[in-house]
Amino acid sequence: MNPLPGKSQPKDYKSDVKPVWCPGCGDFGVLNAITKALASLRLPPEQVALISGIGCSSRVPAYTNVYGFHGIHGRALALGAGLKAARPDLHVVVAGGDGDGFSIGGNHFLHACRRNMDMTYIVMDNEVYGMTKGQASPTTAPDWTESELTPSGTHARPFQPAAIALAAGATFIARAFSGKPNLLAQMMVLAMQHPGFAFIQVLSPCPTFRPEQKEWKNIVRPFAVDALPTSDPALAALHCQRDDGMSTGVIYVEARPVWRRSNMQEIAIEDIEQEFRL
Amino acid sequence: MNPLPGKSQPKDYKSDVKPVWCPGCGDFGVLNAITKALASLRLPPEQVALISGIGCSSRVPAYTNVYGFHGIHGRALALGAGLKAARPDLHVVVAGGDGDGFSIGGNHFLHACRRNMDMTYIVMDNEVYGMTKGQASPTTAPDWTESELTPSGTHARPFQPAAIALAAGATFIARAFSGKPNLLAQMMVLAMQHPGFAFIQVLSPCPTFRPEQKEWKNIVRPFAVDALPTSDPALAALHCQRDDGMSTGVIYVEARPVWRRSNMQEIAIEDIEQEFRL
Amino acid sequence: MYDRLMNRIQELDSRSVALVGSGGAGVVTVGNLLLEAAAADGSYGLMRRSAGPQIRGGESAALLRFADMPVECAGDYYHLVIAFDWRHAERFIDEIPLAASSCVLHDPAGGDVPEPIVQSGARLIPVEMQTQAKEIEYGRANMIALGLVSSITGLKLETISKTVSRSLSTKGENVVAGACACIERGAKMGRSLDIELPMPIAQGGTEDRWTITGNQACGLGALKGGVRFVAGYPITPASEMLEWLAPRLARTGGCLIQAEDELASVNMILGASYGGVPAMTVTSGPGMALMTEGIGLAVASETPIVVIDVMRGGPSTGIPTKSEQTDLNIALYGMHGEAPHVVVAPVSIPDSVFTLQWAVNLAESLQTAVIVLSDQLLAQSRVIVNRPPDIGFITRRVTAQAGVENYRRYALTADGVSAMAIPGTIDMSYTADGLEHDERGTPSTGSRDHLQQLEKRAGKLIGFDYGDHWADVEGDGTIAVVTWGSCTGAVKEAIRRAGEQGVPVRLIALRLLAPLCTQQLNQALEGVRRVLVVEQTFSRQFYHYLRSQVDLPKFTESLARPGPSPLSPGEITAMLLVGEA
Amino acid sequence: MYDRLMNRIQELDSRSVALVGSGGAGVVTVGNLLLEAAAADGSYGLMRRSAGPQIRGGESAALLRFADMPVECAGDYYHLVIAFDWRHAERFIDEIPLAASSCVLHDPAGGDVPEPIVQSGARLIPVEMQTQAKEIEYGRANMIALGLVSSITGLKLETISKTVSRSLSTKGENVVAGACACIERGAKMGRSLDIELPMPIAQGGTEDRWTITGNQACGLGALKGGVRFVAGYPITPASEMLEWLAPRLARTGGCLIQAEDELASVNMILGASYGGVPAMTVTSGPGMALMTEGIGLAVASETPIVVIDVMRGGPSTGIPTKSEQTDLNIALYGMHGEAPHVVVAPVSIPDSVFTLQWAVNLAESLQTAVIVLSDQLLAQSRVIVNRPPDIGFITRRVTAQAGVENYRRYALTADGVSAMAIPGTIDMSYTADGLEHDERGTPSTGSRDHLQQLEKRAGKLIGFDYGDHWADVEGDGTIAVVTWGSCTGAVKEAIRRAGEQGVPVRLIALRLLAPLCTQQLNQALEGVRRVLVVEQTFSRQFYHYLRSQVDLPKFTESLARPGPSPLSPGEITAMLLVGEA
Ligand SMILES: Cc1ncc(C[n+]2csc(CCOP(=O)(O)OP(=O)(O)O)c2C)c(N)n1
Ligand SMILES: Cc1ncc(C[n+]2csc(CCOP(=O)(O)OP(=O)(O)O)c2C)c(N)n1
Ligand code: SF4
Ligand code: SF4
Ligand SMILES: [Mg+2]
Ligand SMILES: [Mg+2]
Repeated sequence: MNPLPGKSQPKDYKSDVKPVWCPGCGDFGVLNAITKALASLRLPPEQVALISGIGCSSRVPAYTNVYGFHGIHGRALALGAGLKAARPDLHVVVAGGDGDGFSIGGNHFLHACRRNMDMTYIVMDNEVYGMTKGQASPTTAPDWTESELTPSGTHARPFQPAAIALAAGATFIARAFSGKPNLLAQMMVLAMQHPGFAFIQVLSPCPTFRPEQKEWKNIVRPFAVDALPTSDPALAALHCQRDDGMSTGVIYVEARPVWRRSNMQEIAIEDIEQEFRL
Repeated sequence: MNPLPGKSQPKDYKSDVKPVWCPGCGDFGVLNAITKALASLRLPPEQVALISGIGCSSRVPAYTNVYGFHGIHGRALALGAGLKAARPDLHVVVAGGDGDGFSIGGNHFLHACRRNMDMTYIVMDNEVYGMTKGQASPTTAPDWTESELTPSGTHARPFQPAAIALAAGATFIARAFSGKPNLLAQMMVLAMQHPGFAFIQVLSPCPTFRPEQKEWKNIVRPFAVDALPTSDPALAALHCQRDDGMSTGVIYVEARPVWRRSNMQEIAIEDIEQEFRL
Repeated sequence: MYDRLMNRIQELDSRSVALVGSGGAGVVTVGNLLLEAAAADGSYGLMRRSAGPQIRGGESAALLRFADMPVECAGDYYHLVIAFDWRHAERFIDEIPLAASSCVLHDPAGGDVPEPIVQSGARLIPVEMQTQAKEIEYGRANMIALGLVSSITGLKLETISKTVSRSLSTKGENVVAGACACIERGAKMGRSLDIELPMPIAQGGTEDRWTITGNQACGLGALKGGVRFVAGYPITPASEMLEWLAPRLARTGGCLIQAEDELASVNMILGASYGGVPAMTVTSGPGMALMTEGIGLAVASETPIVVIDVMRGGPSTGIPTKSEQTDLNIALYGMHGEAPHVVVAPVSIPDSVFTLQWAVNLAESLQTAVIVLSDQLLAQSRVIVNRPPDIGFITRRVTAQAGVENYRRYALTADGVSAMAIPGTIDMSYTADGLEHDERGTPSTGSRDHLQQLEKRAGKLIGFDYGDHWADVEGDGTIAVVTWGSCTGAVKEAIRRAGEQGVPVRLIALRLLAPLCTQQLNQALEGVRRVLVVEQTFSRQFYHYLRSQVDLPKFTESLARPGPSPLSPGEITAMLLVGEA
Repeated sequence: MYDRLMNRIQELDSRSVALVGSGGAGVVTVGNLLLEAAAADGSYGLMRRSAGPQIRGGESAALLRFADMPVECAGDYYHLVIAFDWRHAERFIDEIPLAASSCVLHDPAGGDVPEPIVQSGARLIPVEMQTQAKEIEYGRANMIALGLVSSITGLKLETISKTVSRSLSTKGENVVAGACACIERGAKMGRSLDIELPMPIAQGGTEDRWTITGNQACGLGALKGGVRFVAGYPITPASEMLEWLAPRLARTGGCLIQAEDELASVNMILGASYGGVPAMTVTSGPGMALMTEGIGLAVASETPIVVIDVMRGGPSTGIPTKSEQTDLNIALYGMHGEAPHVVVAPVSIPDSVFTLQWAVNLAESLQTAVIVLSDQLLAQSRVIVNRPPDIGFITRRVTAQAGVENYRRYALTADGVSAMAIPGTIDMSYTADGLEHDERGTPSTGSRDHLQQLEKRAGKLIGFDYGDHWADVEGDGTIAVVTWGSCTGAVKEAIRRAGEQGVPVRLIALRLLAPLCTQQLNQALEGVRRVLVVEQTFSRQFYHYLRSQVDLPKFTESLARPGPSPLSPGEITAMLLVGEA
């Protein structure tokens, strides 16, 4: 990846498409942070691909001027993995929502963590399905009864993104808050620089369907432990479990070989055809 | 569940269908253990449902004489969840392979753990796709190169069933070996008695495609820690991480409310129709 | 543009009103209030919603039509348009056809009137709604609009106020008072405008009338049919049905699970149904695509399930908020292998109650998968209708009783249906299987077992007596329209109008799409020399499907248009009259 | 049972040999060795595999046919059967038709000869293979059988020994020696049997002959077409193609990923193709069902992909090891919404090379999804053929170069194909989308954008020049057979035989199934008074598909049978001759 030679401003990474997001949506902050991070890394826009699924948050690619693919619900990580495997020269960033990534897309999340391809995954977690008008997501508290679909709550333990990522084998795990786009941008820079699968759970409020999340700005705080980030999975697991999910910071960083294509000696197709001769 | 009044022998739970399994397949031991566990619990066969996906291991329901559903690849847990939700009176056991459960079925595994329905999930882990003739599964070591599909290995960290189950919220987690059907049967009894989602990873060798697994009988041993089983997730995570995956025993037991249907006051459909009147 | 047509084609005596606006203008709220108030005054009506992609504050339109008889489709054009603003007008302007006689009341604060509207020749009347509302405490422009419409259409102010007070009661007294003041102000403004568009009022009392959406009607039909387990994953425009069902299932001894995805949904209902509980899932196109493997398992394992696909614009994510009939192909043919199953579609919103009840009945009786095709137009529209008749289907699944010797779950029987042992039945355990199997259910790769079971699964559907329900067949004459689903309403009106022009036309609106009742269809087409096939697709899916199975008359035409605008009765009438009258 | 037919229908001068056995009898090994040895001696041949459900030790059959010209299908019956044992014979007996002139060599240790075999009237000859093998160190019964066949068919012992030594060399000298001893013993036994079935030997040298399976041929065609990225998930009978491709992609600058499931597979190849690398996935029915949502995304986002469906018995998990053409419907119609795409099918094993190369070319040229339908019969059969001709398609994706002003990814163009900017191209970034969009790619719910893009996506396929490749059209006369895929071989032979009986028949074997070249098809059918549509399905999927789009002659018949037995040339010939000769 060659950094841009000249100017590099966040606005250079924005497109002229107007977001469909509601006023006050946390995703604006994430969009800002993405453009800030790209600018600070001086990445040429044409060498970056931003891949997403379906959901309010998944709309983000079109709002940037990097290459984008707004795919189908839940499959962003697979789309991104295929792109990265075929085009290792590109910088691949995958983004989406908690429903997209942890509900329908949960399996790809597990296997992306295992595979440890060199890419960044940003989940805008608002503990709700915004796009479909306010149903519970995997990260929703079990006693949230605002959706008629789950009138007495989900009866299920909330999905713990960081803990699952850790158990599945992600090599960079962080939590951030969209209300602090500068901090978030810094974290994204670290994630994009990390060789391997870097996962950032961004708490990104949905004022429309979770108005109480407007309070998040008063609740989130950095992890109160010096030990983090750690490369000790046991320690990371411990802190994930002890936390209420509202502490932010880089939690875990591991140096593990990144996924790479098999390197075999090249031969011509004519040589392959020889095997069929009698 | 009313235990059977009279006799209850393992053979009472066997059907007359001859398994398609290869000689020496570990799944014979699992089948034996299942029938032993059911006999020891004296469960009436008609109150038990054994649900599976597709794979050698998933063939197990037809070899028992409980109610069975041999579904499609990767969806056994969803099938089982629907049955349990609709028929809470039944004893639901879901069984299958590592490919079925952790590859294509990974997402349902995550959400079954979260949901904590009162059922038992048995995965016959042979670190390979047996049915499709020997490809790598999620639990296969990354440097296993016996499959032409992954000629230089999978390049991916093996899936850690117990650690993932723990992070996802399973409330009973154990590892066992099919070569010890009595021990396995005892563990199954505990799992079936556990109120909530109980998961047993059974190391079940595939002598056909992983002949080296014949050695497992010399390698597996009980967890060498008194601390297990624990109800402390941090401790369980620690032991999962430190272990090489070959220690057996119950790892984690948690008392968390099991999933239940919403209990709302019953009304008649005629009453519901009132809401449409002008 | 429709005026020329109108000279010949008498429209139903109806009033069409379009409310458009963006940015939380409250267009849908006004639409609903208007519908309710008109209903209370004695009108029948229908309200369609057309929304943009935004979650909040996007452009949207509430498109209403009132008449003195049940309304089953939009009219050819709108008599009255009230526009709060014109943002993103290009996205829905095609959905609001106008005539030169139309009136467009637009707030000058909402920007310039778009060119196509100006071109239509409609009367443009600037009306300050925004500024007027600001003068009133808790005032909102949409309530000014409600007042405007009420005076123009002659709705009773009293009814309007009552409706508004009831509906806004939870928002507090101040809001209600502000709304009522706005309505009065708007009514006054309306009276000064010299537009008259009196509401058609129907005879008789309103006691037996319902107000219901298609999504609710499907949900109700499913409940009445006996569904007691639903698993689903949210998706527009189907989520509302799940949301309607969830608390109501909980109150009728049933249960709804929000699944992690559609693969889980369809497999969960398979599990529930295997357990003996009639089960259903609800989705739209993208979810349908994920369910076909599970539907194939239902067919192969002979496990009854009902799958509702509330269609939206496709392909892929497509246009989630708008209507189309383009999932017909996947519903008919979307399974791999030979997977004979049933596909039904309601022909109107109230018919959704019946069709769903029937669908559950068919699934249970035939032990197969039944796919129900609804669409955004039916699902998210709200109608004032006569209470749908109560057709008491007795849902009957043939179950095996304890004590049968040598039980064969997939026994070959005369009608192809074999008794299903429900878990809990003593000594009757078996393993259901999606692998090909013999009569006992034991997997088999033999060609004889395969052929026998293929014949069993197909034969039970072909041999079944679907009675008269396979289609709504009406009228006679030598011209016939064959149609289905949400197109039926417009077709019916077109047929009525053609009849008024002396051209009698038969209606054949299929409710049972698969298996196609070819014999009955041929019979219904007897004596017909000309057929018009009407559908809302691009590639004429329905027309090609009919061709694939039936020899249609030589003079068969296809009228197909993709979404999002529904087909209008006028364009269908025009097509019917060409060369005839 | 075929004897009566045989009196009239002259079979191709060929030898059909069936090897059956269970429990690791090594049936497939012998089959392969026999095929290779016969090829070395100058015969053409084909070997089909029929396996049971077991992973190891289940019953299986190797079904071979040899001739002095390329063999494209099984014969009407088997001349020679060698049975090691009869376990689970009921599962495959229907797949091995016999004539009274057939010889069945069976090991008495393998149990009683099943009734249907006895009934066939074939000559039953008990031959001790098991006991003989035991007498030889490292002896195996299957090698005794190989010796038997070689002497009966007159294969050169020298060739056999060479073939066996090469193929077993890795197993050690003792094994090779044991095998050779067994072969000699078997040959001696064979000579004493007084059965003669000399192998037909073809003219000319064997230098330009290949031995290849359908799975390999597809893989090779894809490589030649330019595919450099494959993602796939194992599934019978497609896994072998993935296994063949994985190391070869790694050696040709490409890459294969074993995905976590089929949902991932199809989305991974979408990502790779979006990145500019021609990409493909391979699956069978159940996986196909999981891929249709992704295929719809390829269509909507205009991202080229190739999807191979190696069909097996359905529905649901069905019969994984056996063949059928019943995924035609899902391939044609399995996507939700309007998702026009391309469906092709090779008409023979060697044609798979060409068809795949063409498929990649079409996907890239048309920026759409191309589905390739192979089946177990083509995929897992191995043939001796002439080296397939090298047709040098230049794969061409229209890409956008840097510096285009106001780039519109989905611009409306004359041919419907618009330039695709590949990531890395400076200043041309855009966002691909599965939502309906305008020319730039920005999501749009407007009806005009929708219609324009629907027309673009459908129009580019309709307007394309598919040249002569749409079908193999041969012969003339007033009868035509329309067929596709693996049925083509048997149809060709039937047509040859009918011709020999004085009944000329045209062949129309479609390679391009969708879009259907209706004009070319009508042209090919000109002057035809009778059409026979041949396919291996239950519900006549292909026949109904043709009907849906083309007016077939009144006298159109359908010959359809589900799997697992392939249609035989004899039954097709019989159908052709009825009332004709
Ligand atoms: C296969 C499929 N199922 C369901 C949907 C409907 N759908 C669209 S977005 C969405 C959830 C969005 O939630 P999340 O990912 O959290 O994003 P948010 O809108 O909250 O940012 C769903 C269920 C779909 N588009 N496709
Ligand atoms: C949708 C789908 N994809 C792929 C397959 C093919 N398939 C059958 S079993 C199997 C894997 C079996 O592995 P595992 O679950 O570990 O079971 P085992 O055979 O090892 O016991 C696969 C990939 C299928 N049946 N369905
Ligand atoms: S619904 Fe919520 S997540 Fe979606 S745009 Fe609005 S605020 Fe953001
Ligand atoms: S292939 Fe392996 S897992 Fe399958 S039956 Fe044989 S030994 Fe068991
Ligand atoms: Mg969300
Ligand atoms: Mg396995």
